[in-house]
Amino acid sequence: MAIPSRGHHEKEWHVTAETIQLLTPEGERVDHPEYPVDGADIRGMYRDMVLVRRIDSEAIALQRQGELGLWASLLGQEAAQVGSARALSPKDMAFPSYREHGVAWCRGLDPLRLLEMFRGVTHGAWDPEEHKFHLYTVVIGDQTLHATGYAMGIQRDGSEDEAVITYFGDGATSQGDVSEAFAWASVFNAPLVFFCQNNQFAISAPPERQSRAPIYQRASGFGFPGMRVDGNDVLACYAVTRHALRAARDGEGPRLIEAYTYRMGAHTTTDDPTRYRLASELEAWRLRDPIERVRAYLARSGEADGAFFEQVADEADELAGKLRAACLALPDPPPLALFDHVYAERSAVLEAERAQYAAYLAGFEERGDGR
Amino acid sequence: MAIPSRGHHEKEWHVTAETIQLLTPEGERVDHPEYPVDGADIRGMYRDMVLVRRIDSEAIALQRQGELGLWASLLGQEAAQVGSARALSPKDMAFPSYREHGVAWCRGLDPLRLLEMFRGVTHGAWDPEEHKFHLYTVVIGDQTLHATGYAMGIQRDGSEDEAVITYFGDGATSQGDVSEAFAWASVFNAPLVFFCQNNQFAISAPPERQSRAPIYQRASGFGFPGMRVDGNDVLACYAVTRHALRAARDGEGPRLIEAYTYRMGAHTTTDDPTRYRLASELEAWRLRDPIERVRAYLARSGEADGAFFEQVADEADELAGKLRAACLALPDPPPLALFDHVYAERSAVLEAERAQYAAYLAGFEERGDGR
Amino acid sequence: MTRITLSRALNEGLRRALEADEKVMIMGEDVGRLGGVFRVTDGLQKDFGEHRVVDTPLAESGIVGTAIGLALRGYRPVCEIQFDGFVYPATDQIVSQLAKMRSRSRGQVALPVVIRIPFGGGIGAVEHHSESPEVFFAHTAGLRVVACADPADAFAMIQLAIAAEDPVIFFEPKRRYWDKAEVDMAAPLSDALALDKARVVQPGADVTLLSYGPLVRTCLEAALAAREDGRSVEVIDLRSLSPLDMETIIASVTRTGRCVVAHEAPVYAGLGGEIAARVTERCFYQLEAPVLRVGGFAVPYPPARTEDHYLPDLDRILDAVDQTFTY
Amino acid sequence: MTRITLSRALNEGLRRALEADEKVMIMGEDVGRLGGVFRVTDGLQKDFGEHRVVDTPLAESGIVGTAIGLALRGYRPVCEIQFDGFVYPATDQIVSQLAKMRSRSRGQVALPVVIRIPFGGGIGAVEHHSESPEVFFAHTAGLRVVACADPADAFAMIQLAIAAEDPVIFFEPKRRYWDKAEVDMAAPLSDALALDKARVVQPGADVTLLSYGPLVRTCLEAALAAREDGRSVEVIDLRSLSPLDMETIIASVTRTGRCVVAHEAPVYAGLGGEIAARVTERCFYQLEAPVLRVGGFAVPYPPARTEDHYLPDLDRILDAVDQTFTY
Ligand SMILES: Cc1ncc(C[n+]2csc(CCOP(=O)(O)OP(=O)(O)O)c2C)c(N)n1
Ligand SMILES: Cc1ncc(C[n+]2csc(CCOP(=O)(O)OP(=O)(O)O)c2C)c(N)n1
Ligand SMILES: [Mg+2]
Ligand SMILES: [Mg+2]
Repeated sequence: MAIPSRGHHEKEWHVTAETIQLLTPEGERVDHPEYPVDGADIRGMYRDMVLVRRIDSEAIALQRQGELGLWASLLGQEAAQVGSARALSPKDMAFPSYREHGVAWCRGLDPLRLLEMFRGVTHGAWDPEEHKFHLYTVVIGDQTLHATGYAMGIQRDGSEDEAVITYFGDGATSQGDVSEAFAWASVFNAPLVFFCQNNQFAISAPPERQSRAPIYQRASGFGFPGMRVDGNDVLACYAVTRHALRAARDGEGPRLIEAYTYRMGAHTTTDDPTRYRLASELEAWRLRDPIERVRAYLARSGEADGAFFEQVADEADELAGKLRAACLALPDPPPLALFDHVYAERSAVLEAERAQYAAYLAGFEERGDGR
Repeated sequence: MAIPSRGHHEKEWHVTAETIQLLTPEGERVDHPEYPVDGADIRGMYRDMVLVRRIDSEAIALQRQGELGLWASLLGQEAAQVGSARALSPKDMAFPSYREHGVAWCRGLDPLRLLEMFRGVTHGAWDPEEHKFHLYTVVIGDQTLHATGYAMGIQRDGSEDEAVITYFGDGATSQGDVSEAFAWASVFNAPLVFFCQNNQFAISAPPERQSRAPIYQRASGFGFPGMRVDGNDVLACYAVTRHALRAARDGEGPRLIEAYTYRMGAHTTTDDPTRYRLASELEAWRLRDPIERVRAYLARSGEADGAFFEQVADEADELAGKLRAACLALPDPPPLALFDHVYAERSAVLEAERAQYAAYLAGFEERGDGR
Repeated sequence: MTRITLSRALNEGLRRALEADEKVMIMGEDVGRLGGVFRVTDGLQKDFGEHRVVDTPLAESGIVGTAIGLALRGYRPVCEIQFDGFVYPATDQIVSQLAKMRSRSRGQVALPVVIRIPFGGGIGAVEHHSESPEVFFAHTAGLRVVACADPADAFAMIQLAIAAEDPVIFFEPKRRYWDKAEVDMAAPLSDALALDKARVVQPGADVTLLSYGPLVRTCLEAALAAREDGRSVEVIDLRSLSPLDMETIIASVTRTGRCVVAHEAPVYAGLGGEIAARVTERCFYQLEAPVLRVGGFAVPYPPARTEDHYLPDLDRILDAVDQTFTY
Repeated sequence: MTRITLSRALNEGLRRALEADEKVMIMGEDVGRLGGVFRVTDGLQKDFGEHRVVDTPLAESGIVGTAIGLALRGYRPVCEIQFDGFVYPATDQIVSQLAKMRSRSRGQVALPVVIRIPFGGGIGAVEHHSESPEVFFAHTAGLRVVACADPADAFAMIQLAIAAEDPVIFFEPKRRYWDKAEVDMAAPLSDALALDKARVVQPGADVTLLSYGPLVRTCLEAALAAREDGRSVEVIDLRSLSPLDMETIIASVTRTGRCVVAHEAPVYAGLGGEIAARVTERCFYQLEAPVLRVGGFAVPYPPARTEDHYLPDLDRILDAVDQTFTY
């Protein structure tokens, strides 16, 4: 009996009929009746994408220099993240995975919070409500259920101007929790947008290893609409997400958006993609760079000129420099901090351990042979 | 924002367009181009259904009399189980849930094995390979992954005349493991039939609590076909399952069959369905009894006469009597049996516990005050 | 004072919590119209509505995962896991998310979620309905793990658990659901013994008997029987399994010099080991005998017809008590 | 004798197993073309094909659940869980199915499945990549739980685990993957120490130091340092966490009269408690001091920049050793 072979075929690019695209790789605008882009700040989108890409490259450099323990690059996914995040209203809540640096940026989170996490100073500690951006979730798929519960809370609050968006990858679609989130969101008609960045890889595994149907089709079997958008087209990601969020706020329930994009970098800085992908494939995708097409559009349409592009580039370098300096200045947490915030209320067992370890450390200092 | 209310609406019966039916509740044959019933032994099907219903009622009686700890009745699901099980070839493997007494019967498993389990003598101990019928699985959904793995094994053995069927309920469709099984079966094109008995209840929860789309539609989003069959129509269950198993053996991969049926009894003998369902609903479904329509068909078509029906009824009573006697004769396991079969190889820790407890018991006997 | 069952006491405690704070929610399989398979949530959906008492889809990871999301939104979900053996699908959400979120966020996120789990055997059930998985959660930092043993305490403890800012795994002794006792439902919660304190339920002088949940009653019966042999057994209901109330335990063992721990969970790598190790560390010179443990064997929970041999009973507990006097 | 890393030793052991029995399979996330994130399965898919070395979908419950099905069909799957913190989604399949199937079937079904789990910290990783969940599985009857500590043993143990008829949870000391040592890959497996036996890796007379996995090396370094203070420390690599090889442990403690257990997992309700309780029961009159435990604190595994304070190191282990002499 034929067992499907994983093969090693190159992913060829195709804007298949079902893929929503509003800006071609060449920077040509395409109109779509259902998804107007009225009021879209395309210059702002360009700027955000350039800045997050620069933050990303700086972080990679910092990791190479041993200043970060790890970094998960968003290279190639700037449009999917900036486009979708810019569609959020200030009150909407976002539940990211661990690669949504572009979403974090658009929500107003200081990128230093992300560097703290990848440096090993924190586990990614910020107040989710401050920027309506939840903590990064490393365990694949878990956050989709948190987002569903949060959306159920919005319903119970009777709020009609809030929705939730949760981000996850193509690989995550195989995880049971994500399907459970689909079922729950469907049953409770939760105001929730499932935003799946199909970047063609789960580390080394291609999407064909997760399912033989296009991801966006998964939704219909759970009773809600799914659509595929050109994930390298910031306008399409913006318009389609905005549309889905409005529907969610209007009580129409969940939507699944598959942003068809490509992970141009390694899975993380510890990964070696040369083991599982062809250079030619990467080259092919470079021609659909999410930033280049916007730059081409802005230039051709005259909405921006050289000066603007230069200014954004300078701004990016300056941001990167500041970020690097701040990163290097990050203090390590004091040893005893590891006992903090485990519980809200006191735990005698923990306090005993803390006291014991504090005394132990003090012993070294007395003997002068500090650790 | 509107949160869908669970409501309390009566489930109205409808053979919707998509529901495959070959025998109406009135016992009229309906032909279907794709699903011929050539060679179907309808008298045999009738007999099986009557016998398993009788086994079921005897088991309920035994539980009431304290001879069984629990029983999960299949009342109303005889057609779904007998029809699908009779479609299996001797080499096909079945992975049941805990209610598939009709399937067990058709596979040739001695019903006493089931009574042993519900009596608390075993956890349901039989050799799965002897009758190609796996152990009952109580944890909802777990068996669907076992079935998927088994089907992957068939592929690796290069066997082309074997397929697998796994049974689960409407409630199980929400469980992450079941969705994972869908994804895996799809990716590996496993020779597997997912047979979902939608009996309208997960204990007290209606299917609307699991999803707002019909269950059979779940499959397409994972990349394989799903279909709904009248689960109270033994012919339809037989023909559609046979068709799906053939496709699986021919390398066409998995299928999902939703058998639309009704749990006419309580969830188990400890359940009180009057708390969550209307008597009128039950009454409405009695009119679609899976056995009555076959009897009507056999009588009308002349394929069986009163003598046959009488003989089957007698056979059923005789079977029930034998079963009851055998059940009452079941010895309790010896105390030390609980230490057996935990490991294939020796465990010093376990042996020490066993020896210690054996000595402890011996102490009582010496003192004559046995437990 | 009203004489009610443990199941009813929990039901009344939940009712009080739902009345006291509109953010309190109950969610789980069949908790609504059916009132739960043990009727602990009986009538609550009728009185508080289906959006506060939620019948969920059949998925434990989903129950806990969405409860976390609701807590992030400011709700206080009380999840019911229908039976002990069905908590395992939720392990990831409990261990990797519920337990860790607070420290991950450096205290900026609180998850006041309660997970109710009917646990233990003795009811003649089929497989997976008699497990005692408490050590999984006791070993997981960030969770509070408690077990109630009688109606009065259950009534107070469930309310304290819901009021706590920390996630609480709340174990209920299944086979004691129908035990009746006097409960003062008028008593203010502020008078209740704190959630993290153990309680001496039977003072004694010769040996300390530690237990929790379903075996507390068995231990009290054992203490009664022991008295006939002229032995004074002090019985302590641990109540809190994480953190353990070591002060109460040590104070007792320091007096008695002997200690026995009893739980239904397998002894091997169970909570008894932790207690024995701590007691021995703190009372090394006071102990007349090693801390002995009585519990389940290192086997899967057996079929109902042999569970009486698996479960620690009065005889096995007394046997261990006697052994501590042979050293 | 060849000098290879622990990661390579496992790779060679897996290769031998794949060669020896065509029913042996490897499955997991990225185990194929990538060769696993730690390269433990490097090159195996190339040589044995993608149907024997299977890149799976991203779902741990799916990996274990389908492995169970494959085992029912006569295969011997070796599952890789990419990191310790990702085994939790598979808890239900491991605890309720893998561990129980044999006794459920009264011995009529065997599930020779191995679940490989890189565990422990010390590699500066992000959250969920440094956990030590071994006690979850040690507490679960029906599973064998082992941990390897050095290349030579890893090479033999992985083959023994695959050959075993019981399910084996196989822990690999992540931060020791790159440790190199001489391995005799020609030695017949029959000469290898049985999977359920502990090994004295450093004979000593004054105190017994018990550990497993990543801390065995740390304990050996501690023994070396202790010698300078004129203290003779016996170090035992437990290897098998379930069942424990009590004979080897008791023999040692009976001689030394002192015992320290070290593991990375939180001390609270960890395996150390079980060991301390058993040792105290068996050596009550021989012990000069209580069994002391060194391990992780009752907190979630901290960010990388403080993990050195969380992880038991040479100093903390020596500190505990010293304490056993203060009684
Ligand atoms: C439950 C779980 N299993 C395994 C991992 C290890 N892991 C980290 S990222 C990753 C691949 C995720 O792929 P995808 O969902 O497509 O997201 P992407 O990394 O491509 O953004 C894996 C397997 C994990 N983090 N969580
Ligand atoms: C993981 C898990 N959670 C909860 C239960 C308790 N339980 C037993 S049967 C059942 C309902 C199952 O409904 P369905 O899947 O439709 O099967 P049916 O009983 O209707 O045949 C529940 C919740 C269980 N057995 N396993
Ligand atoms: Mg991806
Ligand atoms: Mg059902």
